[in-house]
Amino acid sequence: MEINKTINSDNVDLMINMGPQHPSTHGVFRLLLNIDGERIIDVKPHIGYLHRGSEKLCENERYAQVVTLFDRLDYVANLNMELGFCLAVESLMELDIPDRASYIRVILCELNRIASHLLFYGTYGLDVGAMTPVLYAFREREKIQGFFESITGARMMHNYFRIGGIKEELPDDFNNRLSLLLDEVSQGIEECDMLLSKNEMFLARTKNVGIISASDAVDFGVSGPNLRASGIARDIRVSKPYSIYDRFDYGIPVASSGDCWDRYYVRLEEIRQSIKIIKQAMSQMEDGPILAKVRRIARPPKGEIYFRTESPRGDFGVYLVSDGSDKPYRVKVRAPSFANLQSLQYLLKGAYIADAVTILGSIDIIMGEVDR
Amino acid sequence: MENQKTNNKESKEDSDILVSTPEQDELISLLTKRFPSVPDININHLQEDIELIIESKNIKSTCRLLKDSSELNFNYLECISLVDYEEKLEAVYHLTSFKLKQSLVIKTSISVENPEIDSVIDIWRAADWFEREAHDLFGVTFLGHPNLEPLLLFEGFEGYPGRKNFPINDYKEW
Amino acid sequence: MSIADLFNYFSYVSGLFLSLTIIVLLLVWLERKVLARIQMRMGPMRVGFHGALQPIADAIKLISKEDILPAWADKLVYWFAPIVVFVPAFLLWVTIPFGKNMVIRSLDLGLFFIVAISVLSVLGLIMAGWGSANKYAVLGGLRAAGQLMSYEIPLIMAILTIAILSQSLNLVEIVDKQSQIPNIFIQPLGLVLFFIAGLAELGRTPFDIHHAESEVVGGPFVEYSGAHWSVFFLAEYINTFTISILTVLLFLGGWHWPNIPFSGNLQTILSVFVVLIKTILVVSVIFWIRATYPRLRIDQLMSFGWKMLIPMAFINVTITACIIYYDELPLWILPILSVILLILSAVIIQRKFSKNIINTVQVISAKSLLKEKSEVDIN
Amino acid sequence: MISLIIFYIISALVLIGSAGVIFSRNIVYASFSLLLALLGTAGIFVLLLAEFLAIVQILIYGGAVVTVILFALMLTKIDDFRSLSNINYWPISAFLTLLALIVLIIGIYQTKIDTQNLGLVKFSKFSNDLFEYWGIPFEIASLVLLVALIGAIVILKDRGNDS
Repeated sequence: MEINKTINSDNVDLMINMGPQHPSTHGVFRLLLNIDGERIIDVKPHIGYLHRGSEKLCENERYAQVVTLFDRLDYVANLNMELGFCLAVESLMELDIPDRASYIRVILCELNRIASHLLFYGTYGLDVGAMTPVLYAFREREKIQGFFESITGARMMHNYFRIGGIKEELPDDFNNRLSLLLDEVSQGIEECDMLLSKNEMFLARTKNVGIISASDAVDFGVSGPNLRASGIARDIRVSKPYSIYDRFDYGIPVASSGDCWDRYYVRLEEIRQSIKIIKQAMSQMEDGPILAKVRRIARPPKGEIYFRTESPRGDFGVYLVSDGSDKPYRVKVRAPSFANLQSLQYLLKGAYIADAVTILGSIDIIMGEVDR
Repeated sequence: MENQKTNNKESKEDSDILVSTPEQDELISLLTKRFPSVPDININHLQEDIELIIESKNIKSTCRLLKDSSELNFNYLECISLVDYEEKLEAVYHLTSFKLKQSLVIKTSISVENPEIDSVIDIWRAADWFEREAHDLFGVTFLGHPNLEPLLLFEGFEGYPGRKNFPINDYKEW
Repeated sequence: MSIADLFNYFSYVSGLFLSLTIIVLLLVWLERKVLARIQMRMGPMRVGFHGALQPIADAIKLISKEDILPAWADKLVYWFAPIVVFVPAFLLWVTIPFGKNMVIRSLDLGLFFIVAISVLSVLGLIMAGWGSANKYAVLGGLRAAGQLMSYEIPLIMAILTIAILSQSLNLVEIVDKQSQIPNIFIQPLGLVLFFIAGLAELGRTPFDIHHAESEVVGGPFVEYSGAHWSVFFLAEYINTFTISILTVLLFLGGWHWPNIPFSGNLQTILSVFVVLIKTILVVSVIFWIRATYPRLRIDQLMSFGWKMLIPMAFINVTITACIIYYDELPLWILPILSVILLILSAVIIQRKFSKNIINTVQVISAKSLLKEKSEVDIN
Repeated sequence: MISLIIFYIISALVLIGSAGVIFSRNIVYASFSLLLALLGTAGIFVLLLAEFLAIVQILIYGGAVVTVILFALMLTKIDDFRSLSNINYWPISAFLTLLALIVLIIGIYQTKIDTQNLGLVKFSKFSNDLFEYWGIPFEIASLVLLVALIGAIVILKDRGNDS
């Protein structure tokens, strides 16, 4: 009934439902594909299967409690989500964060970025039909998750950042273990790179597939690695430096053609740059307090803020309206995956069914963030 | 206590306008030149974004001008947020110009009784899902949007869960 | 033909069935172990020594699982499809020798028989796809039909070169012809063609397009479960073993090379071992490829088949036939020509891909970006 | 004796298959029945010691033709074939079939082949015959196939340009 309404059924060759239970839709995402043989004529994405009303829930929780809700938005880059919210509240309250806390935040966020991109690498391998990359990637990701567990006490839903700093001091052997971890991970990245990036079949599957030009990408609100793959060197860490990102020397990987391979390789390169940032942060970090002097129950003054951070998936914006009470009046999350996913309709037209999987994988969506 | 706080904030706002960066001054002057009739151009002192408060009927023409004028070129629509202030709804558009590397906030009020506003989907395709989401959660009709089907909620969902008067605790899902 | 003969045939068939089942169990274990080693895992370790009994546990699980019939499925077609896939896979073994004198019936037209029977399994896949009343299954069935029928041609052509070379279609005779030099040294191109086309016939990575997990969720097998699915599974592994053993028999010298010095029963037993070891090596290569490569897209698969493999196979057949026909030409021209063709095709593929290998990603320093007044567009 | 029993079994299969082709309402079942009939014919060829013909029968009819038929059926809507059963031409086809049957029976009785001393033809002799005595017809047949192949490609290419 609903199908008939949306797509003219006269010239439909075959209509297939990709998802919500499909191995490569990366969560509960549904694509209505209208195909002619192996070609996709029309596509209609359906989201909302994971809609939990997070934004509404935020309005009924205290600021400190909201952090836990943000953990569950992009559930593979939790700390980046926490950082976005904490920074928004802090700049609303005009708090000064102790240096050490900022450094720890940056280190953990960049580690989380690496973990998130590794997840992308592994699942992307599966999407194009290679089964080994996922195991290589998860081996490295597992080390990072274990590292997180030793610091925050949780593998995924950390709830580690506080308004004004972080929850707890780091363990004693943090530096040694971190440098060991970085060595292992950077070696692992090179292995992953060798395994997949230059494989002829992988190139054949991803090069010149799902091309989105810079102007189209901007028009669709695409951000993050996807936008950089199209040739625009925009990164919030550089455009509007937040936290202490202006203190590091690192690179922004930018590609020119905007195809799937570029989106893939930009992420791989970002892992290397993140390692660079972490190493610098490690050497710059000094002892000191980890929590600013804030009241237990934060009451930001009346006002509003739109705070942008660079999550692994792109521009993560938190629009926070405060009425001066201990609960936010309105929280709106600008989820990067949400905007990135919009471009899918455009990308998939005329592609092969197999490309649908490749393209969707290369956009790297997390449904927790899309549906909120 | 309460008074003191608001006083502080006001004074801060004043001082912030004074210390605005040269790029922002440039943008403000550009905007005032472009929109002589618009009364409110503010700087949000926290994020240093310039706010443009307009009437809801002007939204489409303003956005068109902001995107198409060559010196402004706000080509990137970041987000459309709606805030329910009970007596009115407020639509907030966050734009970025890659050319100026500057961001702009457009605010406009929508009446609660007749929540209608022009769609900006012709200007930025990014507006598509943001507007559908706002339609879902706040019941705002975006005139000119080709397909305002429910996006996040299921078909036949009653009520607008984004609004303040939606009963969050009494709501029975099943 | 008498009752005793019939009884004999029956014992042959059941013996074959038993040995093939054991081989499949072995292959399942081997695949899991090989993949695990490549992926730096242990693989199955719990059931038996290094998980040796894991396949049996799997089999018991599969048989005891519920057989689900989709509500809209075409019942007859749905239940018959696994049998139609399995019977040809099994029937091939009537004429494939395990070792010296170890063959049920050494058919004069052995290779031709193999080619003809192996075509039938396509029907089973189409039936499964259509009968499941599932769009993914139909899509998978159509993909299977297209893929298997296109790759039949290079496969037959590669077999044909060997038939021309050996002047026979009988597998035993072909192997015996290789007692001095195995065909791999005469026909390296033929081996490559046969192996690639064989992989495509099997639907193994990188040609596992018709049951691609991430695209058509298992293709024709998506609705099957339990015992019927395990029949498909059995057929798939038997086919893997068939292609591998055919590679060994046609190109790697079968039970010759190295020649077994003994005679009598000992020689027979040893010949079986030689063939089995070679076959397992070939199977391991198939598993190795599965662990390493991504999957091709259907159009890439088709264009590779029609534009690359088939022309090469035709050229190969023509060259071989000419050289065999003109007796005065020395045989060593053939391997040289074959290697030249192989290099030529490698160069063509390389040239096709070389334009892809340009790395388009550059790293721009954040410090320099910070100074820019607007966002940088590197295009 | 046993071969006679096998012959009757196979003939029964062929008849069942042929009947299935005619009487089956479901077009896909009909094509599977056709497959059964064709494979049964291959079995009869085997009984007649014509191994080569049997294998060709399986390869071409069982494998290729039925697959192509099924392929075509799957790509079309099954509903389109429902109306086929209403066609009133069956007397004509029945008459033509009967005519063919009569011609066949006469032909079988007229030709005198020694059915007592059947033997397996060696494949090399068979191929020599095919390429020496029947060389020109063979080439003509292959030419026809080539023309068909090229025609198919041309038709496909036209369609490809449309979409």
